[in-house]
Amino acid sequence: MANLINTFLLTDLLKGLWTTFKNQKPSKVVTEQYPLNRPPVAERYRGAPRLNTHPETSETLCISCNLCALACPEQLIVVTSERNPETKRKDLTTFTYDVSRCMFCGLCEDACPVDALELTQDFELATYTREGQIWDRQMLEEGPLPVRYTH
Amino acid sequence: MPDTPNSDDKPRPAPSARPPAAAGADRPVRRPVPKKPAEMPCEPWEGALPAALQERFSDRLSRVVLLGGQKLLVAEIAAAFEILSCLKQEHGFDYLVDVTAVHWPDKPEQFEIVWTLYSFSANERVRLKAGLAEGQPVPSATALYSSANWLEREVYDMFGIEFQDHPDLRRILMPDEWEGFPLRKEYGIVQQDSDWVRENLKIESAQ
Amino acid sequence: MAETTLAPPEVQAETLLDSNELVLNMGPQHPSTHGVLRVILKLDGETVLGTDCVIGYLHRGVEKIAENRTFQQFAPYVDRMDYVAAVSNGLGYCMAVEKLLDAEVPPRAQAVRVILTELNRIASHLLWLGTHALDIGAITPVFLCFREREEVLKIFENYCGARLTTHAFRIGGLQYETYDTFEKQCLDLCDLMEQKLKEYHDLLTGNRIWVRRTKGVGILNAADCKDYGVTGPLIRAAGIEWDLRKAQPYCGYENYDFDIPTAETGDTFDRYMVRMEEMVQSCRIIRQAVDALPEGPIKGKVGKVIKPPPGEAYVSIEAPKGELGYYIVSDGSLNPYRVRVRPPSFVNLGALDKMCRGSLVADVVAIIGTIDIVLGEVDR
Amino acid sequence: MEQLLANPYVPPLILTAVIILVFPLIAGYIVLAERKVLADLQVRLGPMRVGPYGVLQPLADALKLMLKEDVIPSQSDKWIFWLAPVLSTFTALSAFAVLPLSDRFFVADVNIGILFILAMSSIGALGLILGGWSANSKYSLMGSLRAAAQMVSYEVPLGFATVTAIMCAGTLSMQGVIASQLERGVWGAFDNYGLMLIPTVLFIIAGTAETNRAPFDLPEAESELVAGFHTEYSGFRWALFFLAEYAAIVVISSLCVTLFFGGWLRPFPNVAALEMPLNTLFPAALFALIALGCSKGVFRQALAGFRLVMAALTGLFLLVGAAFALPVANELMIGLFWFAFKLAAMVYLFIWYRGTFPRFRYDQLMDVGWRWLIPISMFGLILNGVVQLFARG
Repeated sequence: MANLINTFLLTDLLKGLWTTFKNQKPSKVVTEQYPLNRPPVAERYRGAPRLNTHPETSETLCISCNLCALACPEQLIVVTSERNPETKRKDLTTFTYDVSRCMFCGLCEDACPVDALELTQDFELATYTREGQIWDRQMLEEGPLPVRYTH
Repeated sequence: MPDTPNSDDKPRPAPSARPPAAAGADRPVRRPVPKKPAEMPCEPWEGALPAALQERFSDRLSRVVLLGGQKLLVAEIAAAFEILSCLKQEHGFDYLVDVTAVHWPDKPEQFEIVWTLYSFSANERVRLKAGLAEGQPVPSATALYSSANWLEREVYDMFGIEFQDHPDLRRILMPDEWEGFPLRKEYGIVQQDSDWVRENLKIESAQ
Repeated sequence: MAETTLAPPEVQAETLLDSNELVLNMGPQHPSTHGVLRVILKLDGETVLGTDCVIGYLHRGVEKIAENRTFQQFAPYVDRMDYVAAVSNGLGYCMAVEKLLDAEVPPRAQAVRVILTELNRIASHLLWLGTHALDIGAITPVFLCFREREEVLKIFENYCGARLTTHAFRIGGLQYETYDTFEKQCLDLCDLMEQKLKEYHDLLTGNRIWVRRTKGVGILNAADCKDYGVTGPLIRAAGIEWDLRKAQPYCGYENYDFDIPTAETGDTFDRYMVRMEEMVQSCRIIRQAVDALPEGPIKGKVGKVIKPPPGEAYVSIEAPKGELGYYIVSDGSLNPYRVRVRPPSFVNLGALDKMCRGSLVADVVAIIGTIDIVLGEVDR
Repeated sequence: MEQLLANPYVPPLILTAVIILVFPLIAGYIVLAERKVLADLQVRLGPMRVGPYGVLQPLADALKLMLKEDVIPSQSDKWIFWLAPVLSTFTALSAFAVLPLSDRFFVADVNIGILFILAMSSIGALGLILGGWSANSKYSLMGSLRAAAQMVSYEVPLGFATVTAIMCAGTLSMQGVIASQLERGVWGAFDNYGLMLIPTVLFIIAGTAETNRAPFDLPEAESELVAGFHTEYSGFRWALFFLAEYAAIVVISSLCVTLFFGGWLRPFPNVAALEMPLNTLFPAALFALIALGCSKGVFRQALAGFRLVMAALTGLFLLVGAAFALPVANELMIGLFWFAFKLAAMVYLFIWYRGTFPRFRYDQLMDVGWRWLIPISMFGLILNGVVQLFARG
């Protein structure tokens, strides 16, 4: 009997309607209007790569050990260096990172023994050309220019 | 419009062409193995099931072992179907988990077909392996298990192993007109990839 | 199966109005084939006479890639198979390599792995629920589900820095220690889920349209499930109480108290109820794991260079979609000799033809949704 | 001028022109309302970028649709393909002719007004069928076949519900129906001791099916048939189908409002004490409230242009609100206001369904129509007839 009443009074449908009706409360909106307000990115976020430099001397921290290049599954890092005759150490000459093929797995970051290579919180990596995705040492050290969005 | 650093009129010089990719260009796919590593633990598998199988198939079943604790049978390819149907009908292995193959180009029996079976009643998993040479036919398990249909199609697609009496042996993942069998060891991906990168990205691949 | 081999639709275009049978090409661009699945339907009116799946549009050759990468390097790739359950994929792969290495994983790492995989199960089921409801025409649940899924993804992002393709686990344990509010966030999520699941039930479970659309649709009984190798929620909905977490416990699942939800008929509604209940059970496991999270190291004794001895291993886990197995052959070098993935979506999709015959076009959409496929995993 | 207006043909012609010109804009804003309300139901914001809070979105959409390339499938029957959207729009807009927008705004008060609307909506189905058939696409064909079967099935309960209302009112003229409700002092929906609620609910359900709205949107079932009968349509032709759909919604809602909810009458039309609060205070306060909301938006917008738009909207709504305070303007507009108010409530209901329910399956749709709605509507008709016979003597 109760079933029959429910069938004719459409209670199940009204329950659904009430559920959606309650969702209309403005405080329930979850949309983030992305370029206008930016969600915070987690501290450990794996985004654009950065080659860290010494904060005071701005010399690179990279010791050209090539471990990141070996760790990379996509083999998109190329490190070249030359031996400095005075210090007997390898000096970094170029560092190329092909962001277009990067899958941000973080293996290079894990491999780096001196915390020189780091994946940062920057996630806006779009460019107009494929070539723009190949980052050289300067770009890796300074980071891409901040992107300005006009509405 | 996003004002990105890479639009053409920016003062920053465009990143120079990739430096000589010598570092990683011709790296061999398989790196040399310096010292001989240890073997996986392998012990004889004892119990009612292996005894029954050994009695029935005797010398057609070359290995009945626990490899790293996992039950493994190695058989002749000609006996494979019979063993499968015996396992299904007499020992309750009613679920064919997987059919796959491994390519060993240096061995006389180039391919190794691997069936993984599971029994719901005994909560037991058994792996059956059988080697076969190029061109040798394999009996299809579709008559026993419907799940073999797609799994065998995939093996055919990837290794070119023909299953006899399969109802619908076509390529499944690759396009119908594809040439070659991708998971064979002689099928190189590095060359193909470099060509693609050179043609489409106009850069040298670092692979 | 043979009679479902259909001519491509182009050939039949001219006989559109003359023949009794209509060949309808659904996909690979279609709103509800969940990506790039293509199903060729042979129809009589709107009744399905046979189907033929064309897959492989997302084939990337993951198994071939594996042979050209080291064991560690391959780990991020497995995330890209079932990308809505990347953590489960990573877990299966790491466990398989650990099996080859015979490596121990410390208890803390085990517990964190359990928490993250169960979170991932919730995320995967939420995505399934939203898209499945959308396929059946209810357009609101998808947004609600994504709202809750976002909370799960936030935990992933905080934990390992990525939301979807997480690469959360490493061979031998974990790379990242948990963060300060990890436990609290997980428990909050469980509370939230229990509250929101009620909302989903209000919206769908009792709704007469939903019930009529799902009850008796796409029935796959227990015998067929075994025959087709169908696993996961599909086999549980058919009445077989089988879950690898209970049948062959791994990662310390034997220490947690949870139930395996089952149903009887194995139709779309049963699968819906099973998955809804699984989310509740996942919350239960997460609560227990968080409460009993042991202290200690997070990485076992695994060297920097991973080189398993020659041998092979098949390891499978209960992924959100069913049994996810990894069969890895090692020849003693740095790279795996062969990695075979036993994808649950691929095998489950094999039963589509069986489930669709005799139903209507609208049911095909519901059935594709209820199998819960991810084309990245079907095609690999 | 006076003389011109006195001519019986001129005011209807002017009104017709106004409807044809203004309705596309109204339809555009109904679409915007639909998107906004759906977004609300789904914890989203909806369109926010074109103009402040997306208020200019309909204009942008219209522009986009007009500038889109006009694609006609090469294998299609071109004349019918061309004709179908025109037919759909034409019939849907024709039905506007008999809608009693208020006591003084209507194109024609025909003595068979209701019949005319039903006839027009039946011919409208032809547009969908032809459109789906002529495109020579399988999805379209299935969509149009579904449309045909659905329209035929659901016109029956819709007809029965309408007949019940006509029986209660005793006339087929739209203005006559409203007049009868005024005379009896109760809305059609609550007449006959509340028994008229049965045909009211049935009318709303069948009307939803008649306009192909969710959960009965099978002819264009997105997840099954891609877009159903209009799969192959694009650009302006598609826009015409869209226009026809929204016109059909407005027509069916208007019919429902007229038959069951008193048309342009205010609630409790016979209680004189409510005249002042309902007819003057309510609309003035409503528009003042909307204006207040808009004025808040002025300060929240960052761009000067958007602020201007919000300020203009604030002014506009204040002006309308003030107009209701003026007796002369009030008398002119109040009927229109109540009609639009009730219409908006109906349209909201339609959107609310869509945001909540899953879609029926084709055979279930037929099952619901033939096995439930038709018997119940016949029962409702007989029950109301008997009650009316004895209650009214």
